[in-house]
Amino acid sequence: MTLSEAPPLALGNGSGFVVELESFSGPLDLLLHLLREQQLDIADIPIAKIADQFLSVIHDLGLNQAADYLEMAGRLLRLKVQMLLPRRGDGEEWEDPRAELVRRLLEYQQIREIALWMEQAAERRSLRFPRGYLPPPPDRPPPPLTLDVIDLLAAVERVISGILSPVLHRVVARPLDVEGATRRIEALLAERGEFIWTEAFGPAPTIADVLSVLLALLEMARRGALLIRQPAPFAPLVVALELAQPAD
Amino acid sequence: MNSLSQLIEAALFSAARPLTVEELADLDPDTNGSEVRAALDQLREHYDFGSHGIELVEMGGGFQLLTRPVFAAAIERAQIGVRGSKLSGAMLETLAVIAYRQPVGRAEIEEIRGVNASGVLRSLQERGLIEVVGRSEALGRPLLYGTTPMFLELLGLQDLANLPKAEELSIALQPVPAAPMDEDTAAYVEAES
Amino acid sequence: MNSLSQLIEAALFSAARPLTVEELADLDPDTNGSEVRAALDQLREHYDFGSHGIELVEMGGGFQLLTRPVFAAAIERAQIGVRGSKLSGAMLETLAVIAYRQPVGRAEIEEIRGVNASGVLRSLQERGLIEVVGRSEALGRPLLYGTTPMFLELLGLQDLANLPKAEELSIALQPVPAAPMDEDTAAYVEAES
Repeated sequence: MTLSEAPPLALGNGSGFVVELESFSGPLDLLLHLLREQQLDIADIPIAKIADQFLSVIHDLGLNQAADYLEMAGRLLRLKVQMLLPRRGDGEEWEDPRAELVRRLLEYQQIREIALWMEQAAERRSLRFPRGYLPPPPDRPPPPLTLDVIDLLAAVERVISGILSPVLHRVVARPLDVEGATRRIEALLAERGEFIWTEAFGPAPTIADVLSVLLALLEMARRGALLIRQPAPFAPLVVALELAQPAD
Repeated sequence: MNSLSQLIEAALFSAARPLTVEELADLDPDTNGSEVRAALDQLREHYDFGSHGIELVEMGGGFQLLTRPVFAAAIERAQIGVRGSKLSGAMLETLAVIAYRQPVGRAEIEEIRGVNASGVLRSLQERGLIEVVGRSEALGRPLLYGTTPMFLELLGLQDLANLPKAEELSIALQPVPAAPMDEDTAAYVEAES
Repeated sequence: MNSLSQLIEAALFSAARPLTVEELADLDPDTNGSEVRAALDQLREHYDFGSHGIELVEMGGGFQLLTRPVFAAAIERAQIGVRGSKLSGAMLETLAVIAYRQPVGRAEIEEIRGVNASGVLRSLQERGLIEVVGRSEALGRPLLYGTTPMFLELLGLQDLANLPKAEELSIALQPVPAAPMDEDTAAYVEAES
């Protein structure tokens, strides 16, 4: 039987169980072990009891698979609460909230049985030795490769279908011309004393141009060389000479 | 034995891995698959009835010469041959899921076993027991895994059909009878999956 | 053959080296050197007179089973003993990306395939299917790869233009979609490439 190799659970003196967790290959394995030790029916699991036992066992759990065990603990606690909810008395058939857990346990038990069968098959196989001695490979060119266009095209299709987004972003550093923008702003201020900030871009601005102007404006404002105003919400920013426009 | 049987014997001996009928037929331009099969039969009979320490075994989709199991203990004791290392429980369980569900993705393996599978999958791939056989159409296009011929070789199986059938297992996987769900349970099951 | 001969046959078969009479005698606590020698004689006679593809050879102070030299040429020609040389899925996919995007750097290959490519690139280089064709101007000046004449030879193509056009594929493996550029950007992109 699949669980026969698991160690016996020693029921501790009130403090819970003493379990070697390396012996379990996961929370379902541990759960099956608890059920089997107490000869409980998988189809009718006393959830409240098993949830408490499970929690007390993983209390001393090593860290390697803790997340998986904790997730199972959470499921058990949720089931425990659901089992406490009053059943509807309207005659409708009651859906057992444990059904999903039972299905998973049965499925896992089946996998365990197959794994045991495979272990025995591998054991039988390992009693037959292949030929041990292999002469060093002769000195000759590597064997011809087998490759054809069909294979390659299939690979191309696989590659293409694996691309989640065909857009490749290219992030590049581009020098911003803050000095040039500063000169343009100074010229505009000298000429007019006040202007809308987008006028500093020139025709057909690039993002780099806009950023250059913005940086130049902020730097000049910091130095007190100009003042930036927004006359109304969403209105364009107005740039003015600091001296001409005293702060409010 | 005829000369084709001798040639096949020499080839199987030097390959030290299972050889398919096609590979063996390549040995001689004047032969074909059915002649190779006949020669293999002759070779198998020779080893079976000539009281030999080795025998011809069909596995992993091919044929291989192997020592008889009865001599394993003595060979191991004299430290002449070494048996391969055993697979861990986690590896065996993961192999079991893949063998029966292939092609199968990591999420399904983890759902069945209840534990994270990435480390085990890597180890099994490194040992050449499983391989990526495609990608799922599901979100994120996860990789799908399948078993390799080396997996069959490890278990000494001819092909996957030699694995035990689900109905031969003592625990049958019974579908849980589907009853109409109330809202609560439906929400729970949904959160669960 | 007697049972000691069978045991010795299995041991010689599974050993990775010639075995001495002393080592063979260790196989069975109830035997001795002269019995082992007699069993070896029986084994040698069996292989010599039973028309076999393998034979018992005494060398290096020990005994070893080896294929008969007469079969060496056929085995070598059929390339048995060398593992299959089909390209893996990962290799094919990487080759596909390089064939259509060359010259192309590792980062771009990895971005398209979603996995680390260093091992696959090395294997493809060792097999002579791709080569380094230059260095990118990008940060770190990464190597750029392209396909070799051997790649064309393998596919039986005259040149790369014989590969199916990207637009003939169901979904085109197209270059990065070019957005309308202003003069500034065009000049910038030129400097970049």
